[in-house]
Amino acid sequence: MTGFTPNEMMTIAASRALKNDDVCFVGIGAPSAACNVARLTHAPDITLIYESGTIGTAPDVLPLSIGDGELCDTAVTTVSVPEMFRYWLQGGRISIGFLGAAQLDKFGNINTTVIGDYAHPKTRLPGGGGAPEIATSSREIYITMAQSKRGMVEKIDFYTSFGHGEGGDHRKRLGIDTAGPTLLVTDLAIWKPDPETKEFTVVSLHPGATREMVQETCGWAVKFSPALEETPAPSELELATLRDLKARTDAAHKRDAAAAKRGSKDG
Amino acid sequence: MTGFTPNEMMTIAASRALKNDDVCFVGIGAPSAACNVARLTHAPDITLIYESGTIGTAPDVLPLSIGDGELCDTAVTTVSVPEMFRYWLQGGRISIGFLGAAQLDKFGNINTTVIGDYAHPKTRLPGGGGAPEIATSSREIYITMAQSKRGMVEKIDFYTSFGHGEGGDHRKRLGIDTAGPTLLVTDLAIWKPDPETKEFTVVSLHPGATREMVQETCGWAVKFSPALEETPAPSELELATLRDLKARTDAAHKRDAAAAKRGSKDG
Amino acid sequence: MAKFLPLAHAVAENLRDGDKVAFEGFTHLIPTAAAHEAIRQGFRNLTLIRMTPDLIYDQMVGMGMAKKLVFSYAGNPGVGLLRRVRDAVENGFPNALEIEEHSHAAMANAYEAGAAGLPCAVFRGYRGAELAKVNPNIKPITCPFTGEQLAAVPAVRPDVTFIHAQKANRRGDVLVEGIIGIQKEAVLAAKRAVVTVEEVVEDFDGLHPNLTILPRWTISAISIVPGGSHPSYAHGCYARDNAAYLEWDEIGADRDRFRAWMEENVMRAKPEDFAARVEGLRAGASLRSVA
Amino acid sequence: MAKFLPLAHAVAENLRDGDKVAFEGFTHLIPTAAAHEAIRQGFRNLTLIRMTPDLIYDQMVGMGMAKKLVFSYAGNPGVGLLRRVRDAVENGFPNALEIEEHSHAAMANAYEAGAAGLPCAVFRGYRGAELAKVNPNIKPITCPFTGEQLAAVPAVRPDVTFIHAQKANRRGDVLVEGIIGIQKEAVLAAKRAVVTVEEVVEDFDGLHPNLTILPRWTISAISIVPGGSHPSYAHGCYARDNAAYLEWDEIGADRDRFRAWMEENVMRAKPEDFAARVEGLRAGASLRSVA
Repeated sequence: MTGFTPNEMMTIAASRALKNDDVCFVGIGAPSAACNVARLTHAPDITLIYESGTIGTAPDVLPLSIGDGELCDTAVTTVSVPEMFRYWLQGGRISIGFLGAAQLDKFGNINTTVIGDYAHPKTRLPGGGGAPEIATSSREIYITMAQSKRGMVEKIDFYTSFGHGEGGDHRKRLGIDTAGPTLLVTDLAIWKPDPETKEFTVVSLHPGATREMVQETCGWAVKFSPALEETPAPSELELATLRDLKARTDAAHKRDAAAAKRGSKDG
Repeated sequence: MTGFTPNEMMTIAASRALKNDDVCFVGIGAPSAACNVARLTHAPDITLIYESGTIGTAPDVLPLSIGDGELCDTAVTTVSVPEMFRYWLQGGRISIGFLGAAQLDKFGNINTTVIGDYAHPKTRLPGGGGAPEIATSSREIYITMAQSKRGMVEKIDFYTSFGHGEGGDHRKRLGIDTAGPTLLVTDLAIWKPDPETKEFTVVSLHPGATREMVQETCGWAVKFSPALEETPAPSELELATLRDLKARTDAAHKRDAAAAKRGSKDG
Repeated sequence: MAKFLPLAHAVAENLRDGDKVAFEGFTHLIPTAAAHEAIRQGFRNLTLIRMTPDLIYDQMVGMGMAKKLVFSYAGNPGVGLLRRVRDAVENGFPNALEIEEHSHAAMANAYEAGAAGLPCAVFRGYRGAELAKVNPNIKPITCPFTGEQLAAVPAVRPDVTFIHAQKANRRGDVLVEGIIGIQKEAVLAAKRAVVTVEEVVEDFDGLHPNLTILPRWTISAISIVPGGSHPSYAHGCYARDNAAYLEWDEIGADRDRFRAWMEENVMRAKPEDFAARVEGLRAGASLRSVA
Repeated sequence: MAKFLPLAHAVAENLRDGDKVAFEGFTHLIPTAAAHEAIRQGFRNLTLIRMTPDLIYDQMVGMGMAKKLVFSYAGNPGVGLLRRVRDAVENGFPNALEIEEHSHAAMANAYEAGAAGLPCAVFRGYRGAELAKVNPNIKPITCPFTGEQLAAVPAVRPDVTFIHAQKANRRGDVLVEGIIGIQKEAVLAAKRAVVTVEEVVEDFDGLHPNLTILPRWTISAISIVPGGSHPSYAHGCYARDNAAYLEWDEIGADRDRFRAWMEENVMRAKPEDFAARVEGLRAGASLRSVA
């Protein structure tokens, strides 16, 4: 199999990390695609939970928002938002919290709040949403994002959600007993935290990616594992599954858009 | 209309105190009968809530327990028990909490926990159930019970739920901002708390009842209102409604009992 | 992940001597069959947790299985007292019984906190109530914004919870409907959970999206026991056997009669016997249709 | 007690300048028509509360109606940023906007505490998160049993909450279904509540007993506005207008274009216009049947 984009590789590599018995709290965007590819390939029984309250959902197309009707239509059950955050997240039922990030540092701390000073921000981002508690109540955190110097920075502007803090046993020192970020999948590589320092370390380069490419698109000095591997290329099944999902999603959104337009012209 | 029992008078007098727009948290037994007579006569839109989670219920027969299926069948909605106690009771949505009592004192304090010492009780009663918080979170409390020296005592053995404590502004001193017991209906009389001392005072004698009868069946020195009234006798409608309700209830329970017996013999 | 097991296996695999255990049901859907199986298997030193201990806890206490009872209303609902519990509390028969007593609001909040993974529940309760003086597990806690003093109780976290429900689907998700009580919280608060069900259906397709469903990965074992909540009821399946509750008032009042009844109706009985006990009550099942 | 009123009356009777107001909806059932009516009536100095401020708060902020925003995620869901909110926060245009920012868990718990009549919510949250340092309404509270330090936030108690729902019955009880979000809590936490509904039905007979229903005595006013949550969706009625969300990203980015759009689509529009906006989206309504 040849011909796949770095973004496709990212989604597929992330999907492979998910297991059939995982209970996954799904962030929108790249995490959502990875989780659904996992469900449609090797993890058919995975439980996908979106913060809108849908538990065990199996959407046929990717939702644009975390609360699309498709998520409820296909869910095992749909609960209220307070129940979602109390019983299911805080209750310790989530094995994997899957997050994206606007800004990320090498210890897996995430900023989605502001660029610049909090009181007088240069750019006001949407904020944390569910992330601050997903980051500490899920048993593990997976992060996925495309690499860029703007996104992967030495120092984030705001600690929206806590990863490994300053590294080492910082989580433990704060009394947080969950594992925190254990995996980062980018469009170029797979990263895992160093067992001691907790700094994200590249353990596998995607096909075609080089150490230089990884460093050039990352704002901190990148560490590479001595046992660096190459990520297996997407299988035919994986790639076909992802592309079908994206095609169904695009078609559905176009159909809806056309329908909406027709509706308002009729009106 | 002649020929009614003191118990019928008690239920009917209690039912008259309920208004069409009341939201009533209903204790089982005498409160349940009074609330449903109110609903079937002058207060058709009254909202009856049982602690099992049934809101706006309209049973055709009186339930034996607070969780009979009939309550759910006829309810506007049925919620979980935590929601019942958090959103509906503690949330301040209940206008009248309607309680019975094993032991009652003149300040409307109720004991349904133990006779004797708590650690080594002479008689272990069922306990408070919902009453401790019904007594303080409902906007007002109505109490109904048949009079007896054993039941209406100078000093209760255990404060299961708080009425007016030692009287006066004792509720306010504890930071409780609800009115507490505002009405006691017995089989002989209607009692209301003195505005200052909060001691229950007889304001109306049921037809045929005398001051002496009230005092003989009460363990404290009874105060009577200077403007003592006579409770109007049950109307034909009230009495017929109550008796029909009881007859339907008895018939239903006998039918069920026969069915159950037949079932287990068949089995 | 839910395994379908015969009730005897499900109980043996999930209940242990000395466990904190909840057999929950708020008048409706009481897991009688599971409790009887636990009685037959003769567990000891249990801490029995339940908002409304009724016949089944009266039976377990009377059989000497309990060292402690955590509860908020220990009565025979709509009938009166629990005679075996009284005998244990008042006379230490057949053994002394430690009690931890709460209000319904406290227990409901404590289960909720257990399901929510919190160490304690915070609510406005026990104001002026004497239980706060005799139960050291009721403590004050102050709102950091208003200064109001609220009540705190420890979260309830059973080792294992047993409930009865109307339906499981073949994947092992469980549907509870009607008076849902505290069952969802009791399951989610527990380390392990066993559910007896009236029936197993292919799937829950076509059912309303907001029903009370426990996903299969919150449950340890499911056993199919039609009639398994008799003399309680299962909404949409069979009616409450009120006569049995009235009768229990007499059976439980006498130590010997209690023992004889237990011998005949529990020790020598099987889970399969429950189906026949509700046969006559099916016609009286709730009128309101449940999907 | 719920009164059926035209939307303009319902808004005028229940919203006031300076109010703390929540227009709630978690992606689903967003009360757009009610928000547009509030914009037409020109309220000022509002404290806007919502977990997920989206287009309607972007519009209200852009029209200069808000002095403060209480929120946990201020984004255009699935698309990106809210341009008018950004302009207010970054540039003070059209006026400075005070913000009180929380996490979803905190806001959900704060609404829940409001519905539960508590002064504050207690949960395990904000550990290591910097919001706890910049928001004085996040305080520590200690479990009196374990010593664990938890987080407390004040209960949310809006003066008035607006929601959109699928159905009311003639008595004024309201049914919400599908993704129910935080709507029940937002209504029960508020002093007053206004509900726009897709339709009024005779009664809810035959529906499942455990559905999310708000009894008529929890609601101040009900207005019938079919399509009233466009471009959001109403489960079982019409689909989400994703294109409108994408389009908003451009409209909101430009102050003049925003004003022109508001003039045409809000100021000169009526509640009755919403029905036509969803006509083409009805075919795409959720497949799963809802009773």
